[in-house]
Amino acid sequence: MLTKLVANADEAIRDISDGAVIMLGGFGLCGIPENCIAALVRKGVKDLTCISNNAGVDDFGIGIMLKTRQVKKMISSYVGENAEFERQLLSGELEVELIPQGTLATRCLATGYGMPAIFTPAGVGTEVAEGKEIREFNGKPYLLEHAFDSDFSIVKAWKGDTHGNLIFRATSRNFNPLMAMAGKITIAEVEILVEAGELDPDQIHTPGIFVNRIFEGRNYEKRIEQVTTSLKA
Amino acid sequence: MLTKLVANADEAIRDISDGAVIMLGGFGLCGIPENCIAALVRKGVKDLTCISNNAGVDDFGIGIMLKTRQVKKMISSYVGENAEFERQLLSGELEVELIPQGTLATRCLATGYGMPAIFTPAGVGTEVAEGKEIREFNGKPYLLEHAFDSDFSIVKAWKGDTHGNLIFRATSRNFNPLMAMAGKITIAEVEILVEAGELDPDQIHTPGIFVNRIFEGRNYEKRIEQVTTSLKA
Amino acid sequence: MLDKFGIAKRIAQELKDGYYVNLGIGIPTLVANYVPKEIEVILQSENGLLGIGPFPFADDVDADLINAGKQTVTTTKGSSFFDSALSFGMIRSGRVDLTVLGAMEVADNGDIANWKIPGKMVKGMGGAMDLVAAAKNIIVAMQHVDKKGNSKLLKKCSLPITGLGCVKKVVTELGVFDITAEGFKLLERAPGISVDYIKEKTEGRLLIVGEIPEMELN
Amino acid sequence: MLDKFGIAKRIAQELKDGYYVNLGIGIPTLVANYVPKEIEVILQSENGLLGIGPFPFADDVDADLINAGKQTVTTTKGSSFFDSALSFGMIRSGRVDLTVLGAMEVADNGDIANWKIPGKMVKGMGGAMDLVAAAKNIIVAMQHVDKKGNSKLLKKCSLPITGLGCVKKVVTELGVFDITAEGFKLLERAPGISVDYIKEKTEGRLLIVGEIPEMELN
Repeated sequence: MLTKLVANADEAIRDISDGAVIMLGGFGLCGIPENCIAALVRKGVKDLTCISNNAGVDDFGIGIMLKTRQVKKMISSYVGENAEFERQLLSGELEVELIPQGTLATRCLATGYGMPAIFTPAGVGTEVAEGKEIREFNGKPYLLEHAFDSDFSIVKAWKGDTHGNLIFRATSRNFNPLMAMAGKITIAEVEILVEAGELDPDQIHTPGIFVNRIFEGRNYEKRIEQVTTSLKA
Repeated sequence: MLTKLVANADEAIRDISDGAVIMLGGFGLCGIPENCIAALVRKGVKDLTCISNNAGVDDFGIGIMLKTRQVKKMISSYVGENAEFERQLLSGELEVELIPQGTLATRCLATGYGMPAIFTPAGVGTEVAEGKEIREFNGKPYLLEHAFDSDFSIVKAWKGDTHGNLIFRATSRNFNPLMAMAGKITIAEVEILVEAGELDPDQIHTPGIFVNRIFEGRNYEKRIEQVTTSLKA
Repeated sequence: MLDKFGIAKRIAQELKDGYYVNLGIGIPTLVANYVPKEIEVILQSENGLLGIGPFPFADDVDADLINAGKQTVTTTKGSSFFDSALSFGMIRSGRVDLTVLGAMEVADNGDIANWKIPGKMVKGMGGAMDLVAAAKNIIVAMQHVDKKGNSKLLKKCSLPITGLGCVKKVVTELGVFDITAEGFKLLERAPGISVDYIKEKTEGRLLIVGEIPEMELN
Repeated sequence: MLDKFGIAKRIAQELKDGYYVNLGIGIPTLVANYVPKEIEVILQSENGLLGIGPFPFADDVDADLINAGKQTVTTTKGSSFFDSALSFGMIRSGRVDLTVLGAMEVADNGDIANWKIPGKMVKGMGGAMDLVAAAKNIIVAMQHVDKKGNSKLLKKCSLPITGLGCVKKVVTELGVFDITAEGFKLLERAPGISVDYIKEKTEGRLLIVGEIPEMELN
């Protein structure tokens, strides 16, 4: 029998140790693996390298791990929502690699697709290109960007089954299916866990082959960064 | 208003002219654009370069266009089901480029994702590698393979809407979403066409931005190459 | 002189029926409010949404449904969700017809800087570098001068570059400019703004050909 | 000597619980019939299906649901469909635990030829080149000798290569062989087959260490 099911976040992250390179799904606070982040804080594992589009806010998401100084290095595309992050960065406490969002996404894809590197025009002529190989195709320059090499990927899905199949909801999909493909070990926390066979095979976003551990998370807060609303007429 | 809707296959392919490079979705006879193939035969357009995983069978699918000698060159991964094909190939009437299936799929993906080339280990040390650049990453050799440059992509989906959003069914998905992303002009024929807004945004496989023309096809034969069955106990 | 709403209104005139459009954070987002009634444009959000609808009613706020600015939004008829790689795939392969971005500086050769002020601000580039490197048509919505009155339409960007030679058009509180081989070509003046004033406020090469009309905002 | 069912049965013994497995066309497909009851393996079909079920009942045949051999199949509990790029993504990134393939020739260094006979047969490689280039573990199911009695386990392949140095294990009608630095290492003999007979029928380097057991097929 497939044994992907784990009891909870603590069991799921049991072997993540100091110095690990981990990917964390989500865009802003949308679609982040809340349960696993809380478990990583409980475990107190440190010197982490985190690959994630954003770094959370001061008191939520990856921001919590920054407060507890568990993160040695962040690889992100945008970190504008986090004052503690900016402080640690400017003081040199935190190592930061900022890369274009499409490059981040596509480097995850490359890992999952077994492609060692990809070419992208993003960043040509900028700081991002420093030290990187540039190559022209049809007269247009591209940067060579390498696939990521991470120890763990931690993603959050809406629904999942005991075979590890995942379905995401709305824009909480974002980086989650990409990172799910890119981890040596992929951990998925889901809002709703069902038995294999209950999900429509045509609607699965991440096939279970990419997922090593899965559990149903608890008490999702799903905090919103900017509540913007329309008035009813 | 978005004007992607066309009346039928003949209108959809109206501007495909002699010498065009076209991609055709499908794997074997599964998920092929039957209506558009018939229209291409009616139009009598010739000297086509067809990029498609297979070449149909003698009297169905792309096989029909081979019989009518409309195809100058096939780019495929497997053509074993078509005797007329083999005859034209061995007699030199038909130009053929055989490439690995994963390379075919990933070169479509590269086009759709705006990546000029990809690296794959498939074909290293074989005829396929002749004249191609080989590059090592982490001690393993990869071939550099280029994105496709095609004039038209013709795909078949199960459901589609007036915005060009597509949903595929079971293994008739295969190359269709990849080719849908890879055409300069993408034509989609669907079994069921609905108004924009009727499809669940979470379940769309090909976002409409990739599709230029769409119509509801007729009289799908959906021929099966090998009917294999189990006996009821 | 235009306010930010005026800039957004003027940019909305550049929209064409059936366009797929990516709107950046800030003034560009406002453009969505001025889409002419008779045309249909589809807004792309690079986190993974095609077909951004208006902000939700308070009862319908959904934490799983946000735009690239992390604001809660809704879908429209024909929307689709996808992952961020496919999202940038559409951008890189040229399927997005128009990108509207903010900028801190633009140079007269189309270079743009909008992601970093060394030593002061380190927010990151997000999707901006991908967008400027790949979009077919880029319009920048920006302030013509900074708070001290210095021009932000320059001969050469002083801040770290986001992309090279990519901007096609700039709309500021003072006017509308095409980027040409001869520099910023003045197309229209903002209401009440003189050509001389624009000359004074533009550090980069400015090309003025014939009579420059005042822009018309409905 | 084994028939094709025997070869499939023996290969089924290599399966482990939880394995994701890609089975090629021909004898490899038969392996699915001999999966031990106490384990669960998930079959991948490179056209875009994870979790291949048995052939459908006649009433349930579905033209949209086929395997890589173009045969009608069914799904199992936990199946998923995907496009062919993602399918080869899983293969290339090493998520498929085991690939079972047929071959026309295998060399004692693990080279394999199975896609072309120049001037005679041009069917194409399909997914074979991708599979052999990327799979973690490749077992070949093949005939030891051709119709004329010539060995197909060779020093060097004579036919166009599908992949270099990739085969890990070979199961033929005569025995089971690991590919090692010293060539084909005989692990088991087929029922009734002597080591001498295997020596006679193997052109490539053959390594025989100690007593070679006869294989056990339940």
